[in-house]
Amino acid sequence: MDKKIQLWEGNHLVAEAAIRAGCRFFAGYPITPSSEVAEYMAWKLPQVGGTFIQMEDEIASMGAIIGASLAGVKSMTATSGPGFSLKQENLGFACIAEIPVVILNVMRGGPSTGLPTHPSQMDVMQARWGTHGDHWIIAIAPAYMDEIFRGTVRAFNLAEKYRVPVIILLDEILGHMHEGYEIPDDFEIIDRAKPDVPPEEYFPYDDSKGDVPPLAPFFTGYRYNVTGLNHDKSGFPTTNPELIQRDMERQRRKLYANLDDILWYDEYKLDDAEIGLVAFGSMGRSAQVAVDLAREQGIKAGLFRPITLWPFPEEKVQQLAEQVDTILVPEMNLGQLILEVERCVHGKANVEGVNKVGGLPIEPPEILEAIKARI
Amino acid sequence: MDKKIQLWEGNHLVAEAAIRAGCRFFAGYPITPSSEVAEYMAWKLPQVGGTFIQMEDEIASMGAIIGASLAGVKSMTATSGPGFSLKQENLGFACIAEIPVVILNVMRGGPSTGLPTHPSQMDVMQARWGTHGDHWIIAIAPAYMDEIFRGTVRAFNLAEKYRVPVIILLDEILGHMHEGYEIPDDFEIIDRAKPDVPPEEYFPYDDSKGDVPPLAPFFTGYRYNVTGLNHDKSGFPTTNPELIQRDMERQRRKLYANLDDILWYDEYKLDDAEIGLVAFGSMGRSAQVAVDLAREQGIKAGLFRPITLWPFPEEKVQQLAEQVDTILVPEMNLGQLILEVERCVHGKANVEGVNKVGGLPIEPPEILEAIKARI
Amino acid sequence: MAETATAEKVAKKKEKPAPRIEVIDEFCKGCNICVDICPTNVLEMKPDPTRWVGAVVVVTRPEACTRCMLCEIHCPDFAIKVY
Amino acid sequence: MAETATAEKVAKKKEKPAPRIEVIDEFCKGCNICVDICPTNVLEMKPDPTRWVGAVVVVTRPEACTRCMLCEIHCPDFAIKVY
Amino acid sequence: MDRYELRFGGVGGQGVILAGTILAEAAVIYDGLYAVQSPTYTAQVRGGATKVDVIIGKTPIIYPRATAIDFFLALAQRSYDVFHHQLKEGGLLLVDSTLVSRVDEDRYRVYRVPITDLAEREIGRVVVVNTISLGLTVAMTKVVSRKAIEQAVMARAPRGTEEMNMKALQLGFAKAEEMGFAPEETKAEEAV
Amino acid sequence: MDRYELRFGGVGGQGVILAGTILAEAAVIYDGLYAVQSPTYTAQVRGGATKVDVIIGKTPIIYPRATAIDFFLALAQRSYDVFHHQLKEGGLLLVDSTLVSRVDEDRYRVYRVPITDLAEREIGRVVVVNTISLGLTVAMTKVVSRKAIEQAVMARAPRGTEEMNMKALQLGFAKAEEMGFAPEETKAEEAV
Amino acid sequence: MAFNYEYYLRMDKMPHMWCPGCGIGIVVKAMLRAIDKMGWSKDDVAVVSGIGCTSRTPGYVDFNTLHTTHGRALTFATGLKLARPDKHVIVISGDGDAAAIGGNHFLHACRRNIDLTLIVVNNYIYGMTGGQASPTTPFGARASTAPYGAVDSPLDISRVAIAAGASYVARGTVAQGFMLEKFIYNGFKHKGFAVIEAMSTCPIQYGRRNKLSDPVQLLKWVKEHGVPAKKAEKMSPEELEGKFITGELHNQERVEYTEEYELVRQRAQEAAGAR
Amino acid sequence: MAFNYEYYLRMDKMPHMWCPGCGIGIVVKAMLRAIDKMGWSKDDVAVVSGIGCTSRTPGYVDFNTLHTTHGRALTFATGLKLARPDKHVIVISGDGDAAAIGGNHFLHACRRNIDLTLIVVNNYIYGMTGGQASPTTPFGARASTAPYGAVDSPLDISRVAIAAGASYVARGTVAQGFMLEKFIYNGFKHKGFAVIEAMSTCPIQYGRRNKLSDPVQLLKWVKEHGVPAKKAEKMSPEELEGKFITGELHNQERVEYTEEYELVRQRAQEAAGAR
Ligand SMILES: Cc1ncc(C[n+]2csc(CCOP(=O)(O)OP(=O)(O)O)c2C)c(N)n1
Ligand SMILES: Cc1ncc(C[n+]2csc(CCOP(=O)(O)OP(=O)(O)O)c2C)c(N)n1
Ligand code: SF4
Ligand code: SF4
Ligand code: SF4
Ligand code: SF4
Ligand code: SF4
Ligand code: SF4
Ligand SMILES: [Mg+2]
Ligand SMILES: [Mg+2]
Repeated sequence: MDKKIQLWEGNHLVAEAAIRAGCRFFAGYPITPSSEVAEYMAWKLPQVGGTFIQMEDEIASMGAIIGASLAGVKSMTATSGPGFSLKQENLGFACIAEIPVVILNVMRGGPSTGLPTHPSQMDVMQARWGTHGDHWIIAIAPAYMDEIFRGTVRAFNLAEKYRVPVIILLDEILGHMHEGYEIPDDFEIIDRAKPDVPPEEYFPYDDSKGDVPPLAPFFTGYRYNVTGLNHDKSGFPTTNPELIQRDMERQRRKLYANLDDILWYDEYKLDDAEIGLVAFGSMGRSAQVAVDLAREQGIKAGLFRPITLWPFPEEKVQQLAEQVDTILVPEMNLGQLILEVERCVHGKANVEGVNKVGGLPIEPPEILEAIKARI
Repeated sequence: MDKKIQLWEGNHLVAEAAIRAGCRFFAGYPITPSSEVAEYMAWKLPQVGGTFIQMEDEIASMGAIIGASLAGVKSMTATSGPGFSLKQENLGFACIAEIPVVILNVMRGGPSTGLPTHPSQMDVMQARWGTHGDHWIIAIAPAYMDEIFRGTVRAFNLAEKYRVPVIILLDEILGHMHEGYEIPDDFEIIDRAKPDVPPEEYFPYDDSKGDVPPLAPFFTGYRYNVTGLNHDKSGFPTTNPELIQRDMERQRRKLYANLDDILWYDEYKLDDAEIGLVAFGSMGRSAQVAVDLAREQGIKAGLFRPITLWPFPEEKVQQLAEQVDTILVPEMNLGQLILEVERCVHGKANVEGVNKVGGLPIEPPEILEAIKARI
Repeated sequence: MAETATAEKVAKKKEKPAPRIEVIDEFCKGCNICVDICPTNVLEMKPDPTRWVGAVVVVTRPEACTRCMLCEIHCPDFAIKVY
Repeated sequence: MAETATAEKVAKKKEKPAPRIEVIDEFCKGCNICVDICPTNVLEMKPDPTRWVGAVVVVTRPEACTRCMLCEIHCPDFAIKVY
Repeated sequence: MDRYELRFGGVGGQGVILAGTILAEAAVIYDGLYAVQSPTYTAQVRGGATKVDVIIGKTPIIYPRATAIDFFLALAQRSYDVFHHQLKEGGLLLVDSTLVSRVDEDRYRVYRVPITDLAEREIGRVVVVNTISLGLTVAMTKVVSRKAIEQAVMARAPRGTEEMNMKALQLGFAKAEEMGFAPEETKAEEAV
Repeated sequence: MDRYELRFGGVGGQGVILAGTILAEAAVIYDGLYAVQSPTYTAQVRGGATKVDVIIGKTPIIYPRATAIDFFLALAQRSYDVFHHQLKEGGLLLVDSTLVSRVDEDRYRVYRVPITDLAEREIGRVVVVNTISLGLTVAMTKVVSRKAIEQAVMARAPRGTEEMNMKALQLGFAKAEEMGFAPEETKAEEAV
Repeated sequence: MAFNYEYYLRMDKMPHMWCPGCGIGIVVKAMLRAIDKMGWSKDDVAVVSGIGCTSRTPGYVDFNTLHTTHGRALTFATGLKLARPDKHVIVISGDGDAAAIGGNHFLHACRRNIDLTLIVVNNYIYGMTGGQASPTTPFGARASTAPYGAVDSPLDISRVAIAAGASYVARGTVAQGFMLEKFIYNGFKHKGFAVIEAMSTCPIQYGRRNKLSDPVQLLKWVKEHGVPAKKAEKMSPEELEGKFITGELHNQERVEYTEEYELVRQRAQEAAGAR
Repeated sequence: MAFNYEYYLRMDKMPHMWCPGCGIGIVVKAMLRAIDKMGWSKDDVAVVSGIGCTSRTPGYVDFNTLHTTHGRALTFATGLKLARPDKHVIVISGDGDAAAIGGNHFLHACRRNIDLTLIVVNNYIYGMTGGQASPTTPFGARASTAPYGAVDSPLDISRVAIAAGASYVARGTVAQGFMLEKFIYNGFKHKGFAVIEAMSTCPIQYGRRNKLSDPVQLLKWVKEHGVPAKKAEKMSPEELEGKFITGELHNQERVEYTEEYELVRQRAQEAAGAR
């Protein structure tokens, strides 16, 4: 009987994990079903010397965490759909200025106010494309408590390592469920690289030593400029097309040349699978049960469960398409991730959705039915 | 010598077309490179008895046009990337509440403040996925003055006919260029269906007579409720999963079952093409010249130019993929529409991008080079 | 004249029927506001486990009602009406 | 003592060199603000087609300068300095 | 029992959600089992129906939502009405007979205990309704050990109420035994 | 000439953008040609370099951006410096010699006219610089008919300035002829 | 005599969702009585809200009702009003809706002095989302996001409204229903932007966290903390600390937006005609 | 004696982009002199802006500089300040940036009374985007989106600041550079949220449309329309119509956010220790 195990609410666990990862600043605006994160942070952050602030809206929260991060403090915010929409403009700022921040979106039914207290997985595409302009982000969708914990720590690590906003996508089921979990201590913490040159030689977007230039915190003697305009390596606005093209390509490359490091996924009984499932988050859990149910009936089903949703594990899904004839994509929406799966399979497999909206999850027997209908 | 021909700025032509289509309300917030639309509206709308209002921000502008439309007045707003990001939350409201509105986005470089005075085509995916939750919109990307005019009229018509927000995507080139154009009078104007039942029998989301229920303007004796929550046919909030699923599917179907009516595209020398181009907006014009340049060199190139971007003309692109081995997608971004093309071709053709960011357009010779590199 | 006027007023008051207080049981959430606000203690709270907060209002002294309307105005649940 | 102090002050004033006014040509946009604001007409605008608005400021009567600093404070372009 | 699903339903303020938490903690912290607890979140009326689901298993809970409920405790009629549908046919239904009258006798195995009355009469405090209910639940389902629920209740009991709560819990156990549920075999240790 | 590209460069306030509009209007409205005009939009310094591109053709302009400029009028040194790169090798370069001194003689066919001086001396008003320039441009390139540019200029001339503008335009024509550009053959009608 | 609320309510949606003792219902009743007094046809009235407990009002009242997004009600209402300046558009908002996320629209509606009536139900808390601090939460009070007491000072909504240009501003409390009705009525009659701030009660989310969970007790708290404007004039800032001033705080004739815009139309049409 | 602006400027970015006669430069100079007077190290200062002509300031001044999104400067600044309460965070905004799209953040920074200094360069127009009306455009004035004259009344930024809780509020003009410097300096010294509204000039976008395109003339216009607070007290509202009051309008000691939050940390740590 280990007293360290506790009943954790998913939302609280994200908050606790963030603090363990070094987060010391949280700015938020309440919204169901994510408010518990803010509430936990309001309670816990000042205890560890950090700062919680409730801002006047989600736009402000997003601005505040970018500001705090720029001063060297690991920062996060949490929201749900409507708030996530409002954060998009400043999210784009974090992208172009390459400021590490973590944004949690606990997905509820949408669009608009939708179904505030019910789960959905409807913000998958928005997480990738919600802000205007070319931009690249990382999005993580954990499914189990351990993934929620480690995924949150990882979100901070990736944000710091790649100077990129990282989005954590939960859904209302995962955010609000409570499960026994013992917080581990075997995790790594990565802090952003600091410049190793004197201020005169420092350029915040210098690509000469690699795709992720070190980021000097404000107020540490490195007086540079940060802007949401396209900029040169020194951070000053430029309209030079070559410089901009190069900078934008670097921003993409810093993620896409490091997929091995960034991608995270789980495979369940895929080895001999004849029918494939691709599902994430709580529906990944449902799909796993469905795989077992199918196998009980002699159907060789297997599950590919992406945890990193963006960048999407394209190659793995391609491999799956080589192996199976049919890929089913159960999601609590009317078809979002399936579009990316379709794109990746290049016609090598038949891709079909198992979709449900309206607030109820897709239960394992429903997925089983869908599997059976395809064999 | 016909005096009716005039030199029109693209942005002004959108505004004029909107007024001809019946638009009598414009709410906006200035932003380069779309401000001329607001300025034109500020000048012209009161002349025709309409209303222009400059709101405090883009969020407010989007709210105001939904309000005005609900009172029965055709309404639009215009913006560019940063403002488009801010409009996303209320755009989702227009989707779920099914209020006809038109939103013009004159695309500039992004993300964030990016390159305010330079063109891009970077908001293609955002137009489809910018707001949270499942939702469906129509997006139109005209390329020529006549398409700008007719496309704008069409945008209003489609909005009214399908009770859906319609997004017009221009880019800075098209928005700011001036070209000779004579406003036609051979266009149809569609107004939203009004209820033909008495108030007691009216339900604003009743699907019994078709997928697009009539919309009674406020203040006309039909006192109903409009909400951004999922709702039943009477417009009152519901959490009934079946009702919601049915309602969401209807919203999708009202567009996807009417693709014949909604899709609009142009084909240029595709008949005997051996290499295909897919390009839109100003890059569609560049690609057309590139086709001619290629043909001068004996290369049988052809262009598929979608004007309706969303829903995407999936079948046409599939057909193209059957016909050619390679499809090139020139876009002023680092690869957005190409993703949808890749998805649609199901591996039947090799799809490659011709991409440029940094404020300069892709010139016809550059596209030609790309064509030549693939044959 | 003054006398007449007074007489009329009295007459009018008399014409008015005695106050009738209606409680709409299904709306009442037992918040106690009306009970507390009534200056003449017309109302009382009666425990009722089947109700919202386990209680519902009842009119116990209708004859004391002055028709001041305070209860009606301040019932947040549209549950009380004074005629 | 009072006398001495005054003498000192005078001496100090004398020590101070005559005002020197520097115009940074590349910064000056010829807006005319300094010319207008100078109470003693030290400055003048000289046409110069190669410049921003076709003119640039020149110091024509430095000896009249009282070092009031108004020009320096109000030049929007960091283009004028009074020493 | 590889996966056992329980639901507690009441009205806002009754504390059923805390009861669910305590049960899940008993499972997770004191019995070393796996458990998921999910409360309802509604933006709807407070004072309205509320519920909490607890799923307990010897192996990790993969699918985290209740699918077929084995045991349903209803502390209010409204709550029964709204939430009973997911109770399995033949599932155990425990109701507070003081507050719940109309139930589907044919579909479920129904047990009626005047829990609120008991709380008032025997303990003298309505607040212990939930503790009595936990006693009943554990004794009826044996989903966690009595020792575990005792520890979990004690860990959550406000200072000064330990004794009262322990008494309430035992009352629950006793009532269950009165209704014919067998006393616990000492197998808490091997439950892990 | 199926597609002829012109660029007028100056500094903010000089009115080159309006000049571009008038030229395009001459082409579109009065000569029945096709034309695209695109001004620069920068959020940068006013008083800074500005330009307008005009593309004129007998067939519709498909690609709307300047690619290889045939004719460049530079009314300011700064503007020449920033915008000359897209002028074709061997392209026509017309500069206001009062304001522009350093140009790439080897690359372009350079014509120098003291336009601002002329405006002051011969017309007495600097504002007609643009009209003179239009005269020069049309006479040098013959991209639109003289009649068309006359009509276009007149249509835009503020009341009371018609005569002055007409004089300025003719002055431009004359200066071009002085530099050896042939007078217009009467082919305006057939240009359509 | 009993007021015929039923005429204005959507009876099939009743009973409403508000908690026992919640003040919102009292405000809604005052609003309905004021509408009735105006003699407006139900067809000519729109009731617009954002998101929150207060903002659930549109669902219950039988007008043209519009339940928008959080904080944005005034923007939708502005569109409605400009489209139909002859109609009556009422906005009802919570304190968070109106003054947190909606603060900017509030500011500019005041500035424009557009002929809308805004009723703010100020319960100094986010009711709907579970008791987080709002911009009007008293300094030091507890909220789920202020477990150690609110750090920031409350916004004086009425005061800001006046500073920003609203031409009718009044503050009442749910403990004084008749007064509230009067203010709302006067707001309706007023040509221009009218703000009525109704100091209300949220026993569940505010009360419970601040030892005021009993609706009756909370109602008394509200009543006691209101100081009539007349009386306030004679009080020192220290005495007024933590209190709020009630009454008609501001009432001014000022250029109204839709009227002024009608003049723009005239000018524009003349200008167009002249060309 | 000549001030060493060069020390604080990024000389490689000069000359700046502002138009001939634009008032922004005058404000920036006043800011630099005030910073110098404070004796702050450049490393300890951050200058934050939104988008607009004014908001291009960060590019020219040699501090930690942050050019954010339109209207949001205060939110980023709030994050910076909370992360490093010991540092000096200055926000410089245009009237559109601060009071149109940024109005809500403005309101709440005032309310929180967080120790930032906000300098609003109020030129009553959107300079950067080409002369559209701003919330401070005078009633009836022309703008590219107000071709028939502005319909809505201007927002009194300083007045709203005071109403919302800013504890230091002063208004100066670019015609009085010394005064501006003094106000900014006093704002820096002040603990709490300080707002300095600098009435400025945009000859290009405002002036040209309103017969005030000559910078000198426009500067005079600004000077003439400012009324010192003392003098204003003796004037009637009619006399004050269209004018703005200058001077230190508000100066108050009030709970400051970062200090108060430090107390929260202490309380939280005690509470945690006690558990
Ligand atoms: C964009 C957005 N952010 C947050 C929310 C969540 N939310 C709903 S209501 C509300 C606040 C409610 O407080 P208030 O406006 O005071 O209304 P009350 O419930 O107290 O009447 C919040 C934060 C939302 N729906 N949308
Ligand atoms: C979200 C968003 N909306 C609009 C714009 C366009 N924009 C840039 S600056 C500006 C206003 C500038 O006016 P002001 O703040 O007064 O600054 P000024 O240029 O006058 O100094 C606007 C509307 C933008 N960049 N982002
Ligand atoms: S009307 Fe007045 S006296 Fe009569 S019951 Fe109501 S509160 Fe009491
Ligand atoms: S005020 Fe209304 S809801 Fe409250 S107890 Fe009285 S009748 Fe019931
Ligand atoms: S310092 Fe004063 S007197 Fe001297 S030049 Fe400048 S404005 Fe004139
Ligand atoms: S004020 Fe400055 S920019 Fe203007 S003329 Fe004088 S020196 Fe030149
Ligand atoms: S939570 Fe508060 S505001 Fe909302 S209904 Fe309940 S008491 Fe009223
Ligand atoms: S446009 Fe106006 S505000 Fe902007 S730099 Fe020019 S004069 Fe200054
Ligand atoms: Mg509230
Ligand atoms: Mg401005």
